[in-house]
Amino acid sequence: SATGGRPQPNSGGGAGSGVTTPRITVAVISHSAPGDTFWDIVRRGAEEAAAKDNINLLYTAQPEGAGQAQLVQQAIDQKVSGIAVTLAKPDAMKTVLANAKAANIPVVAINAGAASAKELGARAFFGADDRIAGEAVGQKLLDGGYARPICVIHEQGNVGLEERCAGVKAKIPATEILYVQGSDMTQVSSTITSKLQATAEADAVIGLGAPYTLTALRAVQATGSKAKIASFDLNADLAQQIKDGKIIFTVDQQPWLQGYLAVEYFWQQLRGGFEMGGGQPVLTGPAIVDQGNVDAVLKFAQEGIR
Amino acid sequence: MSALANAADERVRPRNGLQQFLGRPEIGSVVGAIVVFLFFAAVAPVFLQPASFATVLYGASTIGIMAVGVSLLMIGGEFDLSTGVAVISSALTASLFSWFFVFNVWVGVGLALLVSLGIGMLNGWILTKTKLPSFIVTLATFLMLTGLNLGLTRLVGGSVASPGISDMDGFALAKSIFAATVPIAGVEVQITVFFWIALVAVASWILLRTRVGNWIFAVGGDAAAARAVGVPVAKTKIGLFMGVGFCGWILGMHNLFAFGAVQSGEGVGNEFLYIIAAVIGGCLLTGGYGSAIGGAIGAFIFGMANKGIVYAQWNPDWFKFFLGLMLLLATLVNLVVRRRAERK
Amino acid sequence: MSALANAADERVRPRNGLQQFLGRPEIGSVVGAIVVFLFFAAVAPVFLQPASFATVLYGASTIGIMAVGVSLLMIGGEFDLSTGVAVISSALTASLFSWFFVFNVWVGVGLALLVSLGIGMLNGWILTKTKLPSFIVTLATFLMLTGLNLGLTRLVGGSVASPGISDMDGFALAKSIFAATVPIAGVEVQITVFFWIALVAVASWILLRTRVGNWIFAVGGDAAAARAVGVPVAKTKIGLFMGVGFCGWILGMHNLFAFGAVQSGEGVGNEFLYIIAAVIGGCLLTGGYGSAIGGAIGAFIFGMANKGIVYAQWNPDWFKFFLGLMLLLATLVNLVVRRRAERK
Amino acid sequence: MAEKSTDQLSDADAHLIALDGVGKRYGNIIALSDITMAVDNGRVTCVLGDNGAGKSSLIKILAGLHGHDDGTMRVMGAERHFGSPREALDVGIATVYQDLAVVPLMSVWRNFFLGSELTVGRGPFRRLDVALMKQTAQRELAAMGIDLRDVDQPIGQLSGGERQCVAIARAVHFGAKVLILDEPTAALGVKQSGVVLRYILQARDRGLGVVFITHNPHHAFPVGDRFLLLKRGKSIGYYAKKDITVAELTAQMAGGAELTELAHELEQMN
Amino acid sequence: MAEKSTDQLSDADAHLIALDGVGKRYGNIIALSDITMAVDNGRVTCVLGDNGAGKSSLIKILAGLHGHDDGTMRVMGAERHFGSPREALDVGIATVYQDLAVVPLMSVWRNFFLGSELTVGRGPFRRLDVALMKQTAQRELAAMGIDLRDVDQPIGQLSGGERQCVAIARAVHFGAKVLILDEPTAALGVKQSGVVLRYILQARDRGLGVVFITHNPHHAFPVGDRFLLLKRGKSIGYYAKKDITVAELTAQMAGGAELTELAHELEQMN
Ligand SMILES: Nc1ncnc2c1ncn2[C@@H]1O[C@H](COP(=O)(O)OP(=O)(O)OP(=O)(O)O)[C@@H](O)[C@H]1O
Ligand SMILES: Nc1ncnc2c1ncn2[C@@H]1O[C@H](COP(=O)(O)OP(=O)(O)OP(=O)(O)O)[C@@H](O)[C@H]1O
Ligand SMILES: [Mg+2]
Ligand SMILES: [Mg+2]
Repeated sequence: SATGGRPQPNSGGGAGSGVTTPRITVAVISHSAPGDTFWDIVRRGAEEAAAKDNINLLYTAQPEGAGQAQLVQQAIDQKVSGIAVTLAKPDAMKTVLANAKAANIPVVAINAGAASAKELGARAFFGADDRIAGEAVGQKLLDGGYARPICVIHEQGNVGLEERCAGVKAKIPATEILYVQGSDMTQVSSTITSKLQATAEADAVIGLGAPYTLTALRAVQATGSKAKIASFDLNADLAQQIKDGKIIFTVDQQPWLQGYLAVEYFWQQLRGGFEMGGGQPVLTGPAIVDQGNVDAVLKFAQEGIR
Repeated sequence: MSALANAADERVRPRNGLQQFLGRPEIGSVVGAIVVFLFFAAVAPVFLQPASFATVLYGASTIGIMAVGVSLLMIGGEFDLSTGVAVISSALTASLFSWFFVFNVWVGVGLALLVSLGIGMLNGWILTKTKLPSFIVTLATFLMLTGLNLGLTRLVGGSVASPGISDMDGFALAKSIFAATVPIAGVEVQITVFFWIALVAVASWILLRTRVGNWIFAVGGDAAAARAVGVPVAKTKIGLFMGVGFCGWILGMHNLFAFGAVQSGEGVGNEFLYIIAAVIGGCLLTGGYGSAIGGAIGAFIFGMANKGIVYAQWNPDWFKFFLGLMLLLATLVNLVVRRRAERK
Repeated sequence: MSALANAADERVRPRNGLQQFLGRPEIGSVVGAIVVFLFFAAVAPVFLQPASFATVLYGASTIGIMAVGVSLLMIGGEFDLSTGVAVISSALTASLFSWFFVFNVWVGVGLALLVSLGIGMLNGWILTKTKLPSFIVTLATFLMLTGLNLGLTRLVGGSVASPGISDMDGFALAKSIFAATVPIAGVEVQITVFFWIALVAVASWILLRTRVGNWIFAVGGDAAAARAVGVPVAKTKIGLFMGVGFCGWILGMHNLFAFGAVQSGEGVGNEFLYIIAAVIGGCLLTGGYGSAIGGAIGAFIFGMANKGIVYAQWNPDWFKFFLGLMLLLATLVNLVVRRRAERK
Repeated sequence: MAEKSTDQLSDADAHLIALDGVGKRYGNIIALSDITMAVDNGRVTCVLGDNGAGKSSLIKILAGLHGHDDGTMRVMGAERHFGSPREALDVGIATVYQDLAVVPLMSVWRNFFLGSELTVGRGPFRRLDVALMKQTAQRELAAMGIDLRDVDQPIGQLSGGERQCVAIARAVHFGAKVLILDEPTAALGVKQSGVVLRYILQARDRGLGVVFITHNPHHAFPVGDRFLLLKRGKSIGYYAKKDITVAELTAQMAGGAELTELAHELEQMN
Repeated sequence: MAEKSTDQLSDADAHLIALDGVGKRYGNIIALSDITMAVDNGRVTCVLGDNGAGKSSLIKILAGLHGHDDGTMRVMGAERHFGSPREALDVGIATVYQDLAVVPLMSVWRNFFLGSELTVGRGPFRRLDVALMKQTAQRELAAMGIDLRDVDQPIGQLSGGERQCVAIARAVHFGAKVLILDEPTAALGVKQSGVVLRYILQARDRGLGVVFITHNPHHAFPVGDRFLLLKRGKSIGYYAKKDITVAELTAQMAGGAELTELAHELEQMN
């Protein structure tokens, strides 16, 4: 008989109890590249909140600043009741956020851009600063006695990813940055291998997304390098590897929460005019997951929400 | 031998006005555009609002501006893979230069123009000197510019984004030129739409009514034959690359002044949008055939499909799928219209 | 009229052996490859270690496998923009299908082969039926497959990455075929390197020694002429697209079994790497000229430059810049060698 | 098979190819209308006419390159509408096109055998018989008086006449039942032209049906059995050899009066 | 300017073009060696020879399409090495190439004026004079006996002969000092060929130097003043008209004996 595969569906499972607020439309607009696992979790959080709160969710994404701005403009054209937007490229968002304000559409910022959120007129911020997350990783590595990490960026020029590595580098100046072509795992694998062959003294490899970290792990194992692996973000496999001690830790931004809270914000507004965060950024991370607490997380990672 | 004599030629079947009209090369893509338009107007009512339409136009114009230069280049038988990043290079030049030397931004704008034209000239020069295919040459410039954008921005500005220059001398004026909006019927229309229209008009004029236009068709259609009858092939090609550079400069300046800063890693991949627009609009990849207006319609179809899917609120997972389907259908409509017209 | 008589033809200047050797079409790119190799051997001593070389070969092979199919297609005068995502589609098909129905993974592997060949056939069929340029057709399939990859993966698996299948029946066997490593002289060489070599050999055989190979050159060189002398143009083109599909299947299976899971967004942009490899290796973009071994050398040059820059420990900000420069230099060397050989 | 002959000059009761009222349009351009002719075993049909008269369009229909729009074509008794030149080749019709239909970047011998390659071996080991093909190509060209330096040269590098000879030699080599030649002697030297005329007669004597298009009445008259004259897409005359002289033919081809005047003028100028 | 004539047949003391010991190689292929000839005002020089003899290569040197590898070329007294056909055109040398040098996708009138477009207006408003160009193209073609349906048609859709006529009409229209024609009558009908011969004589009478390549001795002899015979890239004879007859010329072109034999054979077969 076959093993693995799709878990056989079992009956039951609670359907969310309905809310009584009128149906509204909320747009969540990110700078995600298509098919990014991190943003998939953000989106799932947003979807769950929308389903629960009787909200029509419009999720769109564009990695380019100008393109993302046009998506925001389109949401304004569609007269949505609220917009949640990532501010990875705040300059590009300035004009359209002003347009949103003029159209009386409330905006919240998620994921990135805590510093500029208020200035651009976002009413709240839900996210974790990539730089702070990067510094957390750097600190943790420093504490563990690592001195020569390699930070693997799978998309050159991506603001969030560059910030993460910059954060690490701020703590450990000897950090080396390696660019790999994220669209092709075989190239990720072989380029990490070649970097390890070239830098024998490297003692840690940091992946900036769960799938890339797992590939880095394989490369490290294959080359027989002594480098340890650290990561950003989570998925079930990664959590398992932490549990197995193959990966030392990861920094989780809890992306599910970012999506969830962003949508929830508009419902709370509708329901009782609540102001989440009270004008202060609501941080969803960084939460460090290591062997000590991985058991608590693993189950949720398998569910696809961590 | 007058037109009258020809009309009465017994070797030609008479065509009525409609058939003649449908036989024009652009009409196919126009019909394609109309079909896409009607489709989205039906599935997404918001698409018809003037404000939405202005957004669609804006989206189309940022592709369309470059598609003008790229169409001409493609008619001239060449290919440019460096356009996407060259736009960003231009914007980065202007902002980094003005910022670093604390000059009036117009100095940077002028320098950016020189750099943009220079990149085009370099592409063209290497191409004509080495006779390497333009795919290779511009691929190399593409890679080099990508590296330069990232490397220099980090070197000069210390970050992956260019430093903000919105508080610098001349910024306000430049913004009011390159990133203005023009109110039309109560809707703010981005100035890029007008740049786009102007560029299409100028390019069409050049193509159809000047000697250079004749040469462009000739070098793309058969460079050896063109050379044999005395067309300056190398100069024409270099000029075409510089024309692309000019379009890139306009778009780069818009990007810079609309947003105040530029991400050094952006632009990669956009070169294909421009090529796609040109090809949808009927330019032959192999050169020698096409029109500037066709490229504009291509950009418009692409822009409509791109934005229309969002307005239609379809599941974004399938965005690309629908985009591909739209594209195929639009070009098929184009084809069918043209074939039917020819058969008549 | 024997070869002897020809050799003595007073209208031909005798060439010595070296000149004749240098005149062969592949030699230019081989010299380009040697120059790049020597360069990196000089600047990065670690490049010469067998283990490093195995890594370079692995990186080259994953481009090279596809470059084989793409080179043949390009010689046949067509273009495929959907190759990058089609690889992922193949891998996703295998994993999603086996996972969802809890079948042995080999069922999925077989289905993936059918899907890969089917995509190729569809591309070719649309192309030959509609006579649209392959750029448009495969662009549409590219977009549609990108959408399908994302949409279906989320629909079936509930996430943007395919569910892990490493614990399923048949996985171990498949892994030992598609993602094995072969120890050679103490170094673990990835099996893709051997797939690559085998594909190049088969493709070269087809191209140079079979009727189909003759037809491939002919449909790419002049499809109208080929049709006029009775070459089955449509079938040849469809076959070429299916060949690309086959290569995509091999690479897709490697991806799947080497990493256990696939992200649905991967693959975008890789199509250009394959085209680049083919063009560096001397295939004409306009068709009718090139070789399978050339494409392999192109992939090898690209792979060496790609990894060599890492071994050389250059500032990663400038990575792309160096890559572009390498590319330009390698093709220039190629060109110079060929020209000099011809002039003699 | 006892089909009624629509061709009044034909002496055979079954034609290799019979056209009846055939017409051809390119879009709204009418290239041919109402053409009736037949190709018979052992007969040479010459198609003559001004530039743009529609000669090439006519033979492209016979060769399967274009379909006809009006009328009927019967090939060996059965009504046919060729979908591709392959179908025509398969029934034994070989054609020399005016634009030669060669692939410039391919070598001479590959062009020679394109679409009809010789192979040796079986199954997956079936491969091109390169040596034999090279040898055959070289031999056939030498027989036409073309002494190539190297049959491995790309055909695009040959001179115009050399290229034309490759196309002719190829068609002669593969023509089994019908041989169609569209201005084969246009680019040829005196000697090569002579060889081509001899080939035509040899083919005729072997019982092939030959269609020969030329502008040179001095080439057409010696070898032709029947002469179809086209003008502006229409047939303006169809003669058996016994009914016409070279001079008449020349006059008909050039529009009579005009030519005499021209000859006169040339005379005077010298 | 009092340059010594290297051409023994020349009666002028200054040549329009003078070649002295010119050679041309394509890679290791020797296409021409040691050719000496001159082009003079009011003289028609015919270049004759077998297929692949090097005639086209020779005129490509004169037209600036290729540079020569050996020897010297003097144009109007000054030694030149044309870098591009533009330079040749600028000194008044117009050429009809054997492969016609037309751009298939462009319309007839655009091809006609390609590289020498007529314009009206000034500065940024300088534009093509489309009406005049169309009219001129139509008129010049009509004068050759080509009655086109529409000069806006892409030239790729024309018949072979029609296309050739465009190339000839264009060269005749723009040739100021030297007119070079490479097998202009190859694809032409009887009438059109006559017109071309007349054009050649008219150009000669207007004082142009003409170089005429043909395979047809009956075309060459009536109009030529001198005859340069090439074989396998070498000059095998250079005659003034008075020193040779049509029959001798034909024999020389085809390699003498062989041709007689062939004619005999043709005779017998019929
Ligand atoms: N580009 C080229 N590369 C190599 N060889 C060439 C090239 N062009 C011509 N040749 C060779 O040079 C020789 C002379 O060619 P050319 O075209 O001058 O002959 P030609 O006298 O014009 O013949 P034809 O009467 O057939 O037109 C031929 O044998 C041809 O094969
Ligand atoms: N593809 C095409 N599209 C439109 N018109 C065409 C096409 N091909 C040919 N024609 C037109 O059809 C007419 C007949 O052309 P065709 O080539 O049959 O003439 P022809 O008798 O062979 O002339 P020539 O002696 O010059 O070769 C010409 O007037 C030509 O312009
Ligand atoms: Mg013809
Ligand atoms: Mg010639």
